[in-house]
Amino acid sequence: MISFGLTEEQEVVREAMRDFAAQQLRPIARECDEASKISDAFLDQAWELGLTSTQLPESVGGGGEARSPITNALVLEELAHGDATLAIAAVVPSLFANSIVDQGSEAQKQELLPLFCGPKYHAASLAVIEPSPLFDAGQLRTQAESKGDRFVLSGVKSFVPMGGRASHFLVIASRDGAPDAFVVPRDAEGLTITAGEKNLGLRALETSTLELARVEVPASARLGGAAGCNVRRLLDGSRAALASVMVGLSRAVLEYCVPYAKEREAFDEAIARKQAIAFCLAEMHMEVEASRWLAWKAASELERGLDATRSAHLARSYAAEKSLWIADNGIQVLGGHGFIREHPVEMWFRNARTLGVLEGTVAL
Amino acid sequence: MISFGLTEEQEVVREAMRDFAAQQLRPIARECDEASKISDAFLDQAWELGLTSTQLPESVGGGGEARSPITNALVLEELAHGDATLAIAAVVPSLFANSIVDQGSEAQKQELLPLFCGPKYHAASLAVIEPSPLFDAGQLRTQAESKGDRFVLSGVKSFVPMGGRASHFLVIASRDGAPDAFVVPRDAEGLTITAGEKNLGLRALETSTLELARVEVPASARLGGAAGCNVRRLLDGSRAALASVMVGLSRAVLEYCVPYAKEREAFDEAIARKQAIAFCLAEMHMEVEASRWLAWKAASELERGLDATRSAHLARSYAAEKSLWIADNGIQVLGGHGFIREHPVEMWFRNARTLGVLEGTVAL
Amino acid sequence: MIDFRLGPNDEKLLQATREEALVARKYARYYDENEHEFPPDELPEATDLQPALARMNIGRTAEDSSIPVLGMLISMGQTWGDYSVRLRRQKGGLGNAALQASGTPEQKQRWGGETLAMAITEPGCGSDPSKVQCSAVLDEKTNEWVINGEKIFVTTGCRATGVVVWATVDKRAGRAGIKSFLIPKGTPGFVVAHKEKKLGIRADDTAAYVFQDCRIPRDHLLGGDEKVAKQGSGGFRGVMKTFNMTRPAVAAIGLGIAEAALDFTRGELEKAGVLVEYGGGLAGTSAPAAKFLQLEALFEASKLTVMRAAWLAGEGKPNNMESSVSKAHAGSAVRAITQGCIEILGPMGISRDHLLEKWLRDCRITDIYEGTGQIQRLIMARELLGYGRDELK
Amino acid sequence: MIDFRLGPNDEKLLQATREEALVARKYARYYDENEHEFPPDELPEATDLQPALARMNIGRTAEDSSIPVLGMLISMGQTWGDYSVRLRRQKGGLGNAALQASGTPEQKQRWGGETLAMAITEPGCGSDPSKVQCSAVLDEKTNEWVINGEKIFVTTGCRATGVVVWATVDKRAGRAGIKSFLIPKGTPGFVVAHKEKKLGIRADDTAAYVFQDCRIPRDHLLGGDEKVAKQGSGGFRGVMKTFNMTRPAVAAIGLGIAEAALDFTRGELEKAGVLVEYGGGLAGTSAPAAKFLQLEALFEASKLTVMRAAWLAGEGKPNNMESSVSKAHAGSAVRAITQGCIEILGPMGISRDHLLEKWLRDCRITDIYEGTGQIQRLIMARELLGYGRDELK
Repeated sequence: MISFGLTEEQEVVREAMRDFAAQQLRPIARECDEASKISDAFLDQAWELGLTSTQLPESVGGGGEARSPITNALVLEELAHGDATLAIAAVVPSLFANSIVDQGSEAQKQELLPLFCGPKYHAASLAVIEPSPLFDAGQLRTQAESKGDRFVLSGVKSFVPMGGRASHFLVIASRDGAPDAFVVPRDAEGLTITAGEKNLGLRALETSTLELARVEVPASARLGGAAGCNVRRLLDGSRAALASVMVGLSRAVLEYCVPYAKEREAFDEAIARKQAIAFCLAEMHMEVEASRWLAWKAASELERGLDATRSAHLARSYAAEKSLWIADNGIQVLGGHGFIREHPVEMWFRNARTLGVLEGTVAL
Repeated sequence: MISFGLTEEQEVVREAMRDFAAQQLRPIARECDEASKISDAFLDQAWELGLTSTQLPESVGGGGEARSPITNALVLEELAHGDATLAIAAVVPSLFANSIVDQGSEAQKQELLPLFCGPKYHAASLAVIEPSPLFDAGQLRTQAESKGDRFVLSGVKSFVPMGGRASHFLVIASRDGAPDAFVVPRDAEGLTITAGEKNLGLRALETSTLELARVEVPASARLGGAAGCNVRRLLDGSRAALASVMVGLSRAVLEYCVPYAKEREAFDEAIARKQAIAFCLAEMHMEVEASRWLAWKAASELERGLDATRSAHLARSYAAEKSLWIADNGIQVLGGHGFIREHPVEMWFRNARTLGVLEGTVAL
Repeated sequence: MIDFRLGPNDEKLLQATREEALVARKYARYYDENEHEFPPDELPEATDLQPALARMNIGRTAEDSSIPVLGMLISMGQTWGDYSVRLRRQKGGLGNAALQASGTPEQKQRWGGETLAMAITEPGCGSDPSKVQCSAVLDEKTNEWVINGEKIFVTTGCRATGVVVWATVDKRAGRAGIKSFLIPKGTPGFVVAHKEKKLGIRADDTAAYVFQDCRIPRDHLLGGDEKVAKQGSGGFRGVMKTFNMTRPAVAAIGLGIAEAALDFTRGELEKAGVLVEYGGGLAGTSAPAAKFLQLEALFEASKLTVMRAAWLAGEGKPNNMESSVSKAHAGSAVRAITQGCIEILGPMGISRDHLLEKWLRDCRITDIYEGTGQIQRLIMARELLGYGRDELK
Repeated sequence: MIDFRLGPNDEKLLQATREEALVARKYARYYDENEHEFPPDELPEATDLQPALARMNIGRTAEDSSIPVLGMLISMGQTWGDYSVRLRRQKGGLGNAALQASGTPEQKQRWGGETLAMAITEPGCGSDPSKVQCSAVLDEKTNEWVINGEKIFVTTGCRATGVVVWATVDKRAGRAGIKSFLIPKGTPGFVVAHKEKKLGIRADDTAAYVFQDCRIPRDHLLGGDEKVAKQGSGGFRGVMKTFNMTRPAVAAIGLGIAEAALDFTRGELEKAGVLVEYGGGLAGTSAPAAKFLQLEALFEASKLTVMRAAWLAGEGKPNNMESSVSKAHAGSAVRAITQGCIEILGPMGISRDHLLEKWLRDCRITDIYEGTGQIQRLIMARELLGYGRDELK
């Protein structure tokens, strides 16, 4: 049955996240962007929301709630509406943790999941992107060779979120031409972590470069152990999540521009009364909606264990195109004010262009 | 020296063509489109302009004027402003004739050029396009193999303009992987001509399908004879010409929409006074200009014998995109009236979408 | 609970719709090339196939979608075959929707069985219904309305057995003066001028009407309310109601055509050995595949906006904004999709040996009728900004 | 005669400009990351290189392009290196252009050597200069103008030695009341509030000004004409003159940045082994190459609209329409080009290890200052439709 209805519980969660984003994220977003830094205080405060732990099994100390990609999509949109950078920082550990819950071996669950059930923010991260031009997740350069009962990882990964403080990395590498995933502890021999990459947007989100110089890991480090894993499903979750983040960002731009355009006057009337501006805002709204439904569709397929590769791909690429269009035109609506850092729109524009080229930073 | 200045002679020619197009093409365009037919009377009348013959050498009975791609670009824009279909029909022979002048062997010039110096319209045509999906002039399926001192041509060509009445075809075929061109008389053995293809637009322009079942031609039939030819330059000329045709079409749409929008009222005022309509018209004008300068640049490079492949490619692809955008939005400006055949805009829309996928129908 | 899966009966119905559509498609080219003819009310194949629509309400389960949603999916499925040709022509037109929305119980009872066209647009007024010039004057002596005026772009205008006409009883009152009148075919003074010649949907029945001192009984006023209500309420509102489902429906109709174009293009890409893969990046993709993926995303997005508007209707929730979102989105989407498919396939795309070029022409109407894309943007912007008609023109 | 080839001296100058630009580019990232610093007036390398601009008028032949055209090409060549950093900073700002356009001979003589900023925009009025609140009142006793008001987005506002300020001598007169006044730095009551923090062109000098009872001699009124002329003429017109070259110039400045982005992207594509070929069709092209070709065409088209506007100026022909065409076209083009290059290159495109992300930020101002894209469309539409200000708002 085709339905857009939220459960009461989902309504409640969405409301709560909307308030949290408005009160805790939006007010500090600019300051974090200018300082290229997020305080531990914020990360720990966000951690208390239990975004990561509540959906972990009770056996490892989690909340034992069933993981719901749909609910997570709602949460991500609301948090990103406050600020995409802080939203991503808050949920980076979920991507790692969820991957273990979803595809990890029993041993991996027992060893790694408890890390995320503590009272303080704990970082672990996914390493997908590579610094090469025209990076394509379908064409990985990082290699994993079998060596006896071990794997040897070689290559360079970049844009690894929270890499500077992550205890573990889930490294996506090509094994005999097919993508595979491996759990690599931060102190692994041959692993060099260079924290603090400088990027166009999401400036407050620390990202690292990982150099893997023949890093050896045991066979048990492979995600899923002997059973192996499905990297595609892992990336599907990440793409669907990014889509929801971009929807939140887009909505933030729209909701900032509407009151601005109604107040701002030119040629004796509010600029919102000019068709050029009014229609632009109408199209922003239209595309926020369209992007959201695509994100929901991907999330609902993930929730039901269906193959979501197509819908996640379409949701991510569509949201990437439209969120950039919306933020770019948000600047245009504000005119000169859109170009100066007294207003958040230029930051949202940088974040949108940045989010559009990412993979594997967040998950559902 | 960068200059956009026309010579006095060019100004005169442009004026003359503008008048001819307004008086002879525009009035019969719709009727020809509905009947899918162009009268011989029109073709002969257009022939008297000497578009083809004046630029042929006196030695073969031509006007002996130096060929000027720039002047031809101006001519094509004006004629296409009247009607693109009739404009193309009128100049189809020029593409063949110019190719012979430009790259033909002395023998080919002596044999073929006189055909175009008579008092009546004489058709000869270029065969480039093939019916396969995703046709790419860079990947021809029609093959030419050497057989002793002869060539054997095999393949199928489509959208050959005026094929039904053409005395000769210049067939572009792949020879050892590289494109080459061959003069094929319509009575050649193994050549089957099926006239009267049915297309979306340019409905009045007769186009044919050519089946080449091992058609044998002598070595001397190769364009340029032993010296061979440069097919790329030939296609460059065709692309640049198409760009000018599309500019003329775009300008026709714009100039039809402007007065319509000033007259047509909605909500108590002319729709031209709505920013949505006014800005759309402004962008149409902007893109007509931009497309024209690209077409001029390609033409001026051809005129000076420079490599025009890049500029012709950019001019054609840009004009194709923008002319379609302009015609499509022309329909939108007229609303319901844009959808009915009492107005020419729907015809221009079909012609624009058709022109956008063509090659080798016209030349400079 | 958010869900985008179809129920078992949804699946069955759409499968049946697809089968009917494939039959209709066989006749699509013929009636496009022979626009003076009308497709028959029943195709020869009709006897062998049980029409899907008739089964719409039968055997539905809790897992099946609401009727409005299902209706949109069936509309898409039908135009995927052809815009105009149907295995069995359905009775009823836009006028029937208006009758259901604003007719009195007696009127619904009396005319429910007719095929009613809806006549709104006039030569002088396109998107601005408040400018209706067609007049209705009450003749107290005979208790008759006297209708005078012209209407154009009347869908199913030739085949309809009657028409719901917008006419003003008081020009000074603007939109408040507009009322709907039901006029049966054959009423003296009611002339069907001609069938319009169009870019696309040529097999479709689009007429122009002329009314000259056309007299109808007093009780042919839809809803029966003769008072001229205040601005923006009453008669006009009543009729506008019908738009809340017709906008998503028009969007769905266009998207069915766009989906046909995408399916055809995908098939040709496969034949040509061009891989269309999901989950890859730009680097490993060919230009035609990348373009196709972009169009596919546009289609999915647009389809979901239609589902959204229809789902709200099914929930009995207001969907004025969402109806315009779906109409505006689909209006642009179908233009981009059909144009893009031709760009991908090249010259073969413009050959009338294939239906792609027809789909380009047919779907172009989507962004024009039932309120152009510009009008939909006005509606959206007003809701978004909380502006009235006078604040945003 | 239509021609798009450069003359021998054109070539030399642009080659020299390119060399200077390559030097400037070395400093581009530093001054972007350290926006509180200003780039020096002369770079260390300056001594070794003879500045191209100084030679602009020397050794020109009949084959060389007109000064306005050449000026545009040089501007493009400079911002190809960096928006703000120059081998040698040129004296003069937008205010100097205004001085040349509307100053009296004496005023040109007296202030020609200064670096003059131009202060138009105010916190309350963006694209609508007729709404200028900054006031100028004549004190007959002291023969001084008393200036009060605020200005923002003043280009080269911090380094300028003086500024040309738009102020109204009669608010009721609208744009007719606006006059230009020259105010030297250091005049009491003239405060440079702060340097703006921006998305891009961070090394650039953009200031906010405050004027409090700032007194200047009576003869500081540009043009000397104290009468309030009729609507749309006089002072305002005088100043608007300056816009006819600045619009194409602003377009050229943005396109220089976009060209840098294209050149960088082409280089990376080559390294990655992605072929960008002309003359092929969609089928044989990779997605990144197809996208790149589209951006390249957009760039060429935009550049030609700038050449066109500048060429007309060189011919002494009116170019108001063409100036707006170039500004509007380049304004959208540079946005699409820099965004598209990042899309092509993926994650590396957003890394501050490369300049591409900076070019995205720097060129974004193009569609905003000197009249936003919307304003340019208004100007174009009015000319096209023959409408006045009141007919098209």
